[in-house]
Amino acid sequence: MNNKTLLSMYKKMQFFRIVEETIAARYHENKMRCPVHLAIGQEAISAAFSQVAQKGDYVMSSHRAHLHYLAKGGSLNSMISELYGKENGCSLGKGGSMHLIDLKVNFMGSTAIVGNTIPISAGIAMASKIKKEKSMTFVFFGDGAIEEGVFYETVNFAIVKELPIVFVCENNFYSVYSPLKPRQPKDRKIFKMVEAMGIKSFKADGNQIKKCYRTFSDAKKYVDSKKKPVFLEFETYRHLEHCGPNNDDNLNYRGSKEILRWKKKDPIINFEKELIKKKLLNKKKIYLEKNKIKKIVNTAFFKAEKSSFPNQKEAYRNLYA
Amino acid sequence: MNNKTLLSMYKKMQFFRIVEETIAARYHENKMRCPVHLAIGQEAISAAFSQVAQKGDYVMSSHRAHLHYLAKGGSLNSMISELYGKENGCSLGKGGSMHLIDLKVNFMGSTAIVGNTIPISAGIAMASKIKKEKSMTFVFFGDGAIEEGVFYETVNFAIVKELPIVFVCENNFYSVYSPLKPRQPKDRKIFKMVEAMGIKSFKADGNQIKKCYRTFSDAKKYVDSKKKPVFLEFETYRHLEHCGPNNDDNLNYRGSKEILRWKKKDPIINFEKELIKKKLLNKKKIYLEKNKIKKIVNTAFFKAEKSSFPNQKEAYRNLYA
Amino acid sequence: MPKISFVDAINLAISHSMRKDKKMICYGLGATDPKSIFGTTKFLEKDFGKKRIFDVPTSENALTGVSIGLALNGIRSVVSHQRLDFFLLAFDQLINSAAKWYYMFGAKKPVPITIRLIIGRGWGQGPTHSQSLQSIFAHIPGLKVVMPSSPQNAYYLLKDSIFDPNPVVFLEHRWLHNLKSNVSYKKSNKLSGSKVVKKGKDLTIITMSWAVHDVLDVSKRLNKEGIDIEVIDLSVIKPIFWKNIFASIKKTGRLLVIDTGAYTGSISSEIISEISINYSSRLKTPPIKIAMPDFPEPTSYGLTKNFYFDKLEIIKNIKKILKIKKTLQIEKNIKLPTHHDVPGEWFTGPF
Amino acid sequence: MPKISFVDAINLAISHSMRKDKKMICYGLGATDPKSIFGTTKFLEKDFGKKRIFDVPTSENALTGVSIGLALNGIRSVVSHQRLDFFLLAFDQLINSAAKWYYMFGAKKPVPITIRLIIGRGWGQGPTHSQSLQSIFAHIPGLKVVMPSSPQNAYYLLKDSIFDPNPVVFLEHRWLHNLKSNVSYKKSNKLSGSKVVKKGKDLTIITMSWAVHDVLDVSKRLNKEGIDIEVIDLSVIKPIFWKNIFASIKKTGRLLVIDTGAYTGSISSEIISEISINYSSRLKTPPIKIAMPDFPEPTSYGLTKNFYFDKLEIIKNIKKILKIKKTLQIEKNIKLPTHHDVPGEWFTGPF
Ligand SMILES: Cc1ncc(C[n+]2csc(CCOP(=O)(O)OP(=O)(O)O)c2C)c(N)n1
Ligand SMILES: Cc1ncc(C[n+]2csc(CCOP(=O)(O)OP(=O)(O)O)c2C)c(N)n1
Ligand SMILES: [Mg+2]
Ligand SMILES: [Mg+2]
Repeated sequence: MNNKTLLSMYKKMQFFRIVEETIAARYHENKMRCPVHLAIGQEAISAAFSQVAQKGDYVMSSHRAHLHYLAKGGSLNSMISELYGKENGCSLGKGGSMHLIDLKVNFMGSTAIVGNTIPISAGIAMASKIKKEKSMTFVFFGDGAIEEGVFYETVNFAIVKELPIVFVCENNFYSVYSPLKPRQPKDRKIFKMVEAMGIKSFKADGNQIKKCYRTFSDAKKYVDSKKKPVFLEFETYRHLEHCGPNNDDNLNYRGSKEILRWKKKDPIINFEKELIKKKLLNKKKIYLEKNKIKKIVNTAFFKAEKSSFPNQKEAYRNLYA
Repeated sequence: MNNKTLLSMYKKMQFFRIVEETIAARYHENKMRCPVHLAIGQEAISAAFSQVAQKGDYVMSSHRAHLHYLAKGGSLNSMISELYGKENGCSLGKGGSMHLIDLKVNFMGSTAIVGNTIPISAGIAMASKIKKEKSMTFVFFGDGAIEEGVFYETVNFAIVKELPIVFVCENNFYSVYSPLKPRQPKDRKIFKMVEAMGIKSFKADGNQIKKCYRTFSDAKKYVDSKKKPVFLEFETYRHLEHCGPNNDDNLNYRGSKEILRWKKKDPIINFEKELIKKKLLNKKKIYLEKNKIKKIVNTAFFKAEKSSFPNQKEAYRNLYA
Repeated sequence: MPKISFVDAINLAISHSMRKDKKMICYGLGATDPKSIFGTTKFLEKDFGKKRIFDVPTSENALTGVSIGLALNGIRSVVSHQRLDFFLLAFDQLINSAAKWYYMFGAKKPVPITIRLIIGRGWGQGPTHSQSLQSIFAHIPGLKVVMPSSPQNAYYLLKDSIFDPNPVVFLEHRWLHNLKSNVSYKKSNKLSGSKVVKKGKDLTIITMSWAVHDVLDVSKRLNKEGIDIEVIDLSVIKPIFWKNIFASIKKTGRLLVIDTGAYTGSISSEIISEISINYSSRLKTPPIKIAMPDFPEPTSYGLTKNFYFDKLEIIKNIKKILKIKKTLQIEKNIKLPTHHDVPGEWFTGPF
Repeated sequence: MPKISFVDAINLAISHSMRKDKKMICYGLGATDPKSIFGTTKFLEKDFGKKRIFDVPTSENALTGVSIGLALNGIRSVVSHQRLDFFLLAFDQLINSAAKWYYMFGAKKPVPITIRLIIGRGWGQGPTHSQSLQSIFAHIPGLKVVMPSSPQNAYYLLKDSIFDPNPVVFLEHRWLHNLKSNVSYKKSNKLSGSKVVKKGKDLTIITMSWAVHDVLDVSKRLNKEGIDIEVIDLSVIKPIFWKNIFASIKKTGRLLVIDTGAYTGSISSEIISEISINYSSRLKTPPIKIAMPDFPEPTSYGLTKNFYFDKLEIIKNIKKILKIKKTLQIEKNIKLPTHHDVPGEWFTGPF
C-alpha cells in the first residue's frame, strides 16, 4: 500500500463517518422518515473495499448499506435525497434507506430482508460470467444472514458454477439486540464453516483497514486467477443502535467492557494515529479534510431538504416495466 | 453384534426387499395409484437402524420412506392399504405413499417436499427434551436434501439448542436423474462439511450393514451421553428408478459400470454370503424365511385390495381439528 | 376492567396462556431482547424462564418447522415475527405442512401453533415491511387467520388462537400497538369472528384491523346526521363467520367492504363474491370495495400521502352507496391526522 | 400448421425464444436429464449447449434469486419447477424481490424472468403435489400470472411471457401435457388474456387451464340444444384483461366462473366481485362459482372420485343459472372418463 492509498482510505473512512453522523444528528428532525441502519464503527471494511473494487465490479448489500453504496462511488446526493423521500432520490423515493441503487457505478441494489440479496448477487455474477465480463460481484451481509438457508444454497451454487463472486460477511457479533449465543454454536468460526462447503475463505480484523485492504486484494486476485468464488469474514462492531440514530448502550445487551474494548479499536482513531506517526497526517490536515467533507455532506442534506417530494401520481406508476 | 442381531438384521433386509419388490411387481395393476419411491438397494441402513432404535425414539422421513416406516415397526398392513388408498390406510388414504405415519411406534410422518421434515424433526426432538423423555429423534433424507437451505438452518438450531436428534443422510449419489456433479462441489465430503457447522458427524458405507449398525450405535451413544445432535452420512445406491416400479438403466444417466459396481455391493447378497459362511444361514433357511415373509406381505396386499375405499365424505372431513 | 394497551393485551394473553398450559413455549427473533418485540413479550422470561421463552437464529423456515414438530410432540407454541414480510421465507412449512398435516395424515395429530406476524405501516416502512397479505393465508385450506383490532379482542382472539388445535396466523397491526382500552380477561372460547361492533340498518360496512377504528368513528358520528350504519369487524378472516354478515346484509341491503390488503384478490372480494352469489336479490345497490392500491407501498412521505385511504375516502363511499349528494357535517368538521404516516404523536420511528 | 402436443409447444416456445434472444438461458431441476421435465426441455441442451440450459441443485429460493440477478445484469431466463408446490420455498425471492424490484428501485431495472410451475393432478398426487395457487400469485402487485390451456396458447403465451419485461409466473397444468392440436408459430406479442374462445349470448362462462376443455365441450354441444354460451379463457390471471369480460356480461347478463383453485379467495371471487361492483344492474341472475373444495387434495382414488368437478357438475350449474328444469340431451349422452384421476389412457403414473 502506498501513501496515496493509505490517505485515500483514511479520507473515505472520515467521509463515511461524517455522513452517518450527520444522518444521526438530523434524524430527530423527523424529515428522514424511514428506518436507517447506520454503520458507524464498521467503516474500515467499506473504505478498504472502495480502494480495491474496480469500476466494472458489481455490488449488492443488505439493510446496512449506506457505506457499501458510497464505497462503490454511489452518489451521496441521491442517497441523502432517498432518505428524505425526495424525487431526486436514487430510488425515486420509493425505496428509502433500505433500498439503495446506483447503476452508474454498478451498485445493483440493497434490500432489507436478511439474506435476500445473496442469491441475487450470484445471478449478477453468473450473468457477468456469461457475458465474459472481467468484473466480479461483491455482496455484503452480516453475521445474522448466515443463519438463513439461502446463504448456503447460494454458496453451494456459486461453487458448482464457479461464479466470480465475493461473499463479504461483516460479523459485528449482533443481529439486532441478539448476540451470537442464542443464534450460533459456541466457538464457531464462520469462515471455517463456510470453507468446509468448498469455497476459498479468508478472515480478517475488520477494524484494521490495512488488513481489510489486503484481504480484499487477495480475494480479488483469487477470483481473477482461479475464476472461483471467495468468502470473507470481517470482525467488527457497530457503535450505535441496530436501527435508528441513537446510542443504545443503556439497554445493556452489550456489556460496557465489551463496548469499551471495541471503541478502543475504533478503525478511524487508530488509523489516524498511525498516519500521524507516519507524518502523512497532522491536526491541521485532519481539520481541513473533515471540513471539506462536512461541506460536501451538508450540501447533500441541504439539497435533499430543498428538493420536492415526487409527484403523488408516481406512487401509481411503473409497477410493470 | 451377536448372532441374533445379525440374523434379525438379515431378515429385516429381506423383508424390506420383498415388500418393495412386491410393490414394484404389482404397481402395473394400476391399483396403487400414487407415486412410489422404492428403496431397493438401500436396505442395510434401515435394517441396521431397526436394531438400534428404541421404542420411544421418534422417526421422520421424506418421499422415500417405506423402509424407515417399517424399520421403526410401522404396520405393514396400514402402509400397503395406504398405497391402495383404502380406509384402513395409515393416513386414511389421504396421504398415499408420500405421507406415512404410525404413531403407535412414534413414526411421526414422512412428506415429499425435499427437506421438509428436517426442521419438523428438530421440533419433535425439542419437545422430547422439554418433556425430559429419554428418547431421541431420527430424521432420514437424501443427498439432495442438503441442497435445501432449511437443512443448514435446522442443523444450526439443533446445535445451539443441543437437541437429541440424529440427522441421517442416505447419499445415493442421485437426486431424481441428476448426479451430484451439477448439484454439489466436486470432492465434497458431505459429512465433513456438516461437521464444520459444529456437529458431531459420522460416515459409513451404507451397504455394509454391520458398519451401519455400528454407526447408528455410536450415534445413539453420543446423543445419549453428550446430549447433543449428530449427523450421519451413509453412501448407498438405489437399484430402480427414482419414482415408480421400473428399472431405468436404459436411460443411461447412470453408467453401466457404475450400476454393476453397486449391484456387486448389494447389501443383502453380500451379507447373506457372510452369514452362510458363518453357518448362520443356509439355502433352506433362506428359502423358508423368504417364504414366511412373502406370506405376510401377500396377506397385506390381499387385505389392502379387499378393503374399501374411504367414504367419499371423508374427503370433506377433518380439515380442522 | 383495567385500561391497558394493545401491546399489553398481547403480552397478557401469552402470559395467561403460558400459565394455563404449563408446557407451552414462546419464541421468535428478539423475544427476550431488551425491546421484547415492541414490548409484547416483556417479563415473560422473568416469569417463565429461558426454557419457555427464547430468542432464535434468523431462520424463519426452519423455525416454523420446529413449531410443527413441537406441536406433533405435544408442545403448543407461539412464534413471533416482527414483520409479516420476513415470514414469506417460511411458506413451505406453513402451507405444505402446518396447514395440511391434520388432514393429510388422516386426522392423527393436530398442529396447534400460533404464528404472530406484525404488519408495518408508515414511517417509510416501504415495500417489504408493510405487506398485509391476509387474503393469501385465507386461501389456504387448513389455516385459520385472525386480525384483532383492539386491546380487548387482541386479548381474547390471541388466547383463543393459542388454544385452538389448528395452526393460526395471527396478524397484528403495528399501528394498533399503542391503542388503550379497558379489557376484561375472558376465559378462552372457540375462535369466532364477524362481530357486529355497531348496529345499524342503512348500510353494512365490513372491515378489519386498524381500519375498524376509522370506520367506527365515522359511523358513530354519522348517526347524528341520521345515517345508521352497521359495522362488522371481521376479526377472523378464515374461516369467515358468515352468519352475522348475511344477517346484516338481509337487514341493510347495502354493502361496503374496507380492506387493509391490496385490492385485487383481497378477502373483500371473497365477501362481495359470496354475497353476490347468495344474496344478490337483497342488495339494493351494488357493493363497493375500498382497499389498498395494487402497488407495493412506496417509502417516501410524499408518495404515501394519499396512498392509504382515510376517513374522507370512507365517507365519500358511504355517500355514494347511500346516494347522498349534499355535503355532510362530518365532512366539514373532519380532523385528519397531521402526519399520515404515523399512528400518533408517540411514534417517531425508526421502525 | 403442424399438429403438436402441449409439451412440444412449450418446448418450441423456449427454443424459439432462445434462438431469438441469444443470451437467454433456461434452467431447473431435471432440465437436462433424460426426462427433460416431461419432455418440455428436450433437445435444448443439444441445440444451445450446457451453458444456456442446465440442471441445478434443489435450492428453489436461491435459484429464484439467481434468476433475478441474471435479469438485473441483462440475462433473461426461464426457470422450471416440476411442481408448483416446491416453489413455496421461493416466496421470499418472488414476492419481496422479483415482484417489487422494478417499482421499489424507481423503475431503474426491469426483471424479465419466467417461472414455469407445473400443477399436478390425479394419480395420487395428493395434498402437496397438486396445488393450484394462481390466486395467491395474482394478489401480489408486480407479478404477471399466466395459465395456458392449449398447445396454441401455450406457445404464444410462453413466448409472450419470456419477452415480457416483468416477472411472469407461468402455470402449466400437467393434464394438458399430452393434448395435441395445430399450432401456428406466431410472433411474440404483448401478453394479453381473457380470450373469447366461443361466442354466445345466453351466459358467460369464464374459466382457465384444463377446465377450458370441459367447458368448451359442454358449451358446444349445448348449442345444439338451443343454449348459446360464451366462453372466456382467462389465460392471463394477472393482470386480468377486463374488457372482454365486461363486454360479455353486458351481452349475456349471466355469469358462471369455473376455477381450478380452492373456492375461498379464488381468482373467480375477484371476477364475481368486480362484476358485482361494476355491472350488478346488468346481471339477470346471481353469478355462480364452481371451484375446487376448500380442502387439500386427498390422495386416494376413492377420495378424489368426486373431488374434482366434472362435466355433469358444469351442466348442473348452467341449468341452474338458466333456470332450465328439464333433462337435457347432453345429460343423457354424457360420457365421463373411466378413471377420474388420469387425463387419458396414456397416463399410468407414477407422477
Ligand atoms: C428475513 C428477515 N428476518 C428478520 C429480519 C429483521 N432484521 C432486520 S436486520 C436484522 C439483523 C441482521 O443481523 P446481521 O445480518 O448480523 O446484520 P447487522 O444488522 O448486524 O449489520 C434482522 C434480524 C429481516 N429484516 N429479515
Ligand atoms: C422442494 C422440492 N424440490 C424438488 C422436489 C422433486 N424431488 C422429489 S424427490 C427429489 C430427489 C431428492 O433427492 P435425494 O434427497 O437425494 O433423495 P433420493 O430420491 O435420492 O432418495 C426431488 C428433487 C421436491 N419433491 N421438493
Ligand atoms: Mg450483525
Ligand atoms: Mg439421493
